[in-house]
Amino acid sequence: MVDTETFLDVSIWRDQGGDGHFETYQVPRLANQTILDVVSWVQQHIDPTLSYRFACRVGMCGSCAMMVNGEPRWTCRTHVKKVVVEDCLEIAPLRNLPVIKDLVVDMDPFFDKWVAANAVFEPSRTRDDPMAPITPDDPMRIVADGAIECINCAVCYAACDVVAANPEYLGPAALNRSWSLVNDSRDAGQAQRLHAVSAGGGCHNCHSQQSCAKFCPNELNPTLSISGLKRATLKSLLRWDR
Amino acid sequence: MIESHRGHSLWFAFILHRLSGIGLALFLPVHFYMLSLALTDPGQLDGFLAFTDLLLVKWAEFGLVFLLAVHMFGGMRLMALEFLPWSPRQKTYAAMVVALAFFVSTGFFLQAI
Amino acid sequence: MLTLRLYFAQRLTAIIMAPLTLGHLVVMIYAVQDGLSVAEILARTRGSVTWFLFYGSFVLAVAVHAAIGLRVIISEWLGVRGVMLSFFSWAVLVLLLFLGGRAVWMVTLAGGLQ
Amino acid sequence: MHSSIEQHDTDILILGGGGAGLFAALHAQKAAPDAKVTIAVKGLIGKCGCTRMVQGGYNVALAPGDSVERHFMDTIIGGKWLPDQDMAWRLCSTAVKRIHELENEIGCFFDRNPDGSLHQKAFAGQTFDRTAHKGDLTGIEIISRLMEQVLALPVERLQEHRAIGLIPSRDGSALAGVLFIDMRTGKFRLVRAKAVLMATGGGPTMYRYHTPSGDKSMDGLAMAMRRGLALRDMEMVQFHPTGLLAGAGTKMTGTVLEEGLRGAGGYLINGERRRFMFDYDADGERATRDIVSRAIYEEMRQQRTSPHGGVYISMAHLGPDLVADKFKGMVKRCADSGFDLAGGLVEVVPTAHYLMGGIVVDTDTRTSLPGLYVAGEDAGGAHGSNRLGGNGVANSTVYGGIAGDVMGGDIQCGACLHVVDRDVLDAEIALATAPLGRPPGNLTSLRNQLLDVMWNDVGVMRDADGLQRGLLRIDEIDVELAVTGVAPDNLAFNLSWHDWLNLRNLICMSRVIASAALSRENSRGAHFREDFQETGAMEDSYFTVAKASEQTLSVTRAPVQFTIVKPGDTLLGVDEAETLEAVVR
Ligand SMILES: Cc1cc2nc3c(=O)[nH]c(=O)nc-3n(C[C@H](O)[C@H](O)[C@H](O)COP(=O)(O)OP(=O)(O)OC[C@H]3O[C@@H](n4cnc5c(N)ncnc54)[C@H](O)[C@@H]3O)c2cc1C
Ligand code: HEM
Ligand code: SF4
Ligand code: F3S
Ligand code: FES
Repeated sequence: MVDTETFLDVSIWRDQGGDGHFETYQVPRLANQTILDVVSWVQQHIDPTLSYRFACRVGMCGSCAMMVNGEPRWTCRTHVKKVVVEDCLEIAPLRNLPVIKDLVVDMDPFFDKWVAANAVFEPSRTRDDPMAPITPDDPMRIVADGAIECINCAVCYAACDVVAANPEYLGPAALNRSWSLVNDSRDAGQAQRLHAVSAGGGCHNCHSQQSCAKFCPNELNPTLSISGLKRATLKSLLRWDR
Repeated sequence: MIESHRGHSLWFAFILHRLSGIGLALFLPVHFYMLSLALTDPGQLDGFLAFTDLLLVKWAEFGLVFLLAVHMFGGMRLMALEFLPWSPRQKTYAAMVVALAFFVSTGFFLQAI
Repeated sequence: MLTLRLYFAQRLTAIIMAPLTLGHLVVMIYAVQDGLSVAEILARTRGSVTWFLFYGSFVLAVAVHAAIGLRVIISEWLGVRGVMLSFFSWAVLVLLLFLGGRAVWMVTLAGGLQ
Repeated sequence: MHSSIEQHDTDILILGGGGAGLFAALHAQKAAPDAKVTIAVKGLIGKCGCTRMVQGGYNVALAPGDSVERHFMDTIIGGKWLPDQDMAWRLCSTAVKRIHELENEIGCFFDRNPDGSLHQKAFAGQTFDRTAHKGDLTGIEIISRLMEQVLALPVERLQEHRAIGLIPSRDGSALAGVLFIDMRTGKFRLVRAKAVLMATGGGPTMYRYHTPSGDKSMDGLAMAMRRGLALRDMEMVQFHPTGLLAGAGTKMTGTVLEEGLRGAGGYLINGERRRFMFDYDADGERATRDIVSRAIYEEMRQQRTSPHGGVYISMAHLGPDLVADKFKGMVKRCADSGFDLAGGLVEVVPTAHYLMGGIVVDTDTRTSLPGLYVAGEDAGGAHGSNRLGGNGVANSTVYGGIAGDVMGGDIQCGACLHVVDRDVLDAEIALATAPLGRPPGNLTSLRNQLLDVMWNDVGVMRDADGLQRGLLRIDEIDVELAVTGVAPDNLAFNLSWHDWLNLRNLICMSRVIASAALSRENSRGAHFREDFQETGAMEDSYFTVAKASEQTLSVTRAPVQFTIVKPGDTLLGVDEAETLEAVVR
């Protein structure tokens, strides 16, 4: 504890279905304190009915994302000192997803779009076949790898204004995963995938705002992936093979 | 509620591109209409063109040329982003678009006065 | 609401317009040097097939391009969807084609070839 | 009360959405395509539990020169001859098929060698480089791919549904269903099923320092215990030597700093700024997990500690740039938490990591209660007294898949829905609602008390006095919890209520761990008795079996059956080298 005298003024969004508003709490400031720690301190010491979600607490599960001072972040790995402004914090549920209660959002729409984007591996081999020999310097493998380490935290989804404006838009995370699969030479579902990401809510709706890439906690670049999809779909259109 | 997820240069580049697009789309019908006056009522067009000699109007024209330039260069930036290999210098390019647009429209302005 | 085909049309028209716009800007900077007049504009463009093709393709491209662009914006920002959206897009296209086409026609070939 | 219970029937019900649960769902749907499969999870599907947190990788004998026999022998020797040999064998042999399934059908994209074959790295305690991986985020790759496949199937999802009680049939002959709290609304839901898989992932989170995810509180084992199922090896709690230590105010404390840091040459330094590992073992920092954990624990007992009461790990002498490059993820994680791993000192502490013990099952995941199947970290037996790094996720995926196959088969040949035992149902509801009428109290302080008791008295090093003292304290905490309430006015997503329920299960399982530890009067693998430091004769190996009946807990011993290999023997041919170095030579 650095200084027991210092307190944070924390505004937290409280919502029980429609009556959403901010409430302010005073939380003692500690040396090693994440946003998630602040939220759970409030729940443990001030209001036991405050709801929030987390699991791994080390940036692997993507359950804990919230809006912190207006920016989407994984809260378990966001140190207070990184985001605090004049001892004030504003913590709200992740943008662009329906609120279940307080800081907890329903992530189903996010995952429904994941499936809708055909961001699911389509096997070409079975468990009885040998594994595909793919060298680490294979160009496609390198591209696939560049997009693969997504924890589906929906931070990018919350950052994107197109998601906010267009309810059909599949969003950066699902499209990023699709791009990884487009470069997966083991996958057998490419034609359907390109079709899925070209439909009404597909990759062409992205305006390269790049908020997704800016906020992705894993430093992935969905913008790059989406432009890859735009190229791939355009190529297939021009080949008239659709 | 604080909404600072938008506060970064590439988002501003997006909004600039969109607003310039809207601006051009609003201006264009007017522009076309004015031009077609050329034959139907040349006097009125000349009157209009004289009106464009006013300084205030010069400034407005500067704005228009800026919109056109910034939208065009911005559009080229977007297409480069989409069609060429990825470059990590996105922010630099966005800044270059604005700088180029200023350069062109200032050139126009200086010629016009 | 952009689909692959609309996206393609918008990028294609953008690519067509880029050099045309550059050309237009150069002409404009050159032309405004000592003020604009109807006579000046017409002296340059009247009866010229080249200028007709130049501005004609610009008008075609811009009508398609702006119709798609505005379509995206009103669907994203004003929440217009479905039939209304298509109606609006076609209306913009037709309006721009009409106004633009008329203007080009009048400043170039309306008076016959030279 | 009953009127507010929502009822629901399905064919196959799966509890838990980690490696075991998701694999079971895929296999069950394939084995019984017409069956209704339901998966119920305490968090979100694929986003909770520990499978996601796997960094190291997946043990499987694939490479030329390696063999299932060798993997099996490493598992048995690592487990100090306590593993159930049939389970260990099925684990090692099925892992080969499972990794092919993961790569070819599920879509995991494991790292490769330059020739395109699967890359396998070295992991402590193994005589061959056999740990398949995807960078150092193997768990994310495995669970994300599994999650996608499950989401794309018409499997029914009950997310944020917490299982609180196993409800038997009225005649007691089988399991009839499971009682849940729908956490989002706070309402009860009873789901009847023909077959139920428990895959809630164990997870020793009752220690002051622990690695597993926050949703795990041994719910599954506690539920099974209440139905009288037997638990084995419960004293076997594995500690990881280097958990991050950042003070009591943060959830980051306890999370793993990877094993590779020591392997790459990192130093452990005590509060006096001195390397101490060579005082304990000739291998220094590269000694095995249990030895390093005990050494750090001893330094802590001797008060030679860092400000937060642990020791330091130091990497700077390897060159900060090199460290930052080689351990990118770890360095970033530490930096996010405010620590400089590459150039500075980071405080570490041993941290409870994995529970080797679990429910007694057969190699088909069946239990003594018909209709109940158990897989993953909830099931005991495969690891004995110590789990090899890399055998955890292999275990959950192998046995999760087996459970899906077996359940799919069983419901097609006769398993049916049962009428539930209303008395048990009422009792379980009464248990869960017990705190709601009582005056609210300080759950956080109670939890901290439990965490401290387990750490101090039932932790890395144990003796009879400490264990007895611990048991008494656990009982006291239990009594205090019983009078501590939760405000009942708003039960939707009420974390305090769930904390109370977590705590109750953790107390119950803490008692079992302490009792089993008291009962084992020797030291094997993860279990170290200061008053019985010998391992005991391997031929006479026994495992502990804990069982609850009415109000009493009994711990008995059962002899290990050496069904495949006897202590002193090996499955490896005479000309086969014992170690990797020998193979290379
Ligand atoms: C930090 C860390 C690193 C690890 N690294 C490795 C490694 O490198 N290699 C290796 O082999 N193993 C490793 N392990 C161990 C491995 O992760 C686990 O043994 C294995 O993943 C367990 O899988 P599981 O499916 O049994 O449980 P989990 O993956 O933990 O899943 C349990 C599921 O049950 C749910 N659940 C819990 N309670 C309830 C309830 N009451 N009702 C409904 N659902 C419930 C949880 O929410 C979760 O979805 C590591 C573990 C940790 C914590
Ligand atoms: C001169 C060359 C031009 C180029 C290279 C160009 C390029 C582009 C590109 C690439 C886009 C897509 C942006 C996105 O998807 O986010 C776009 C959008 C748009 N353009 Fe153009 N354009 C040009 C001229 C014009 C003109 C003259 C107009 C005016 C009518 C116009 C109006 C629009 C509009 C309204 C949009 C929609 C903006 C949005 O979606 O945010 N463009 N332009
Ligand atoms: S791309 Fe990044 S921000 Fe988006 S879900 Fe994946 S990890 Fe999160
Ligand atoms: S923020 Fe949205 S607009 Fe595109 S570049 Fe990212 S998806
Ligand atoms: S709690 Fe898992 S990412 Fe934050």
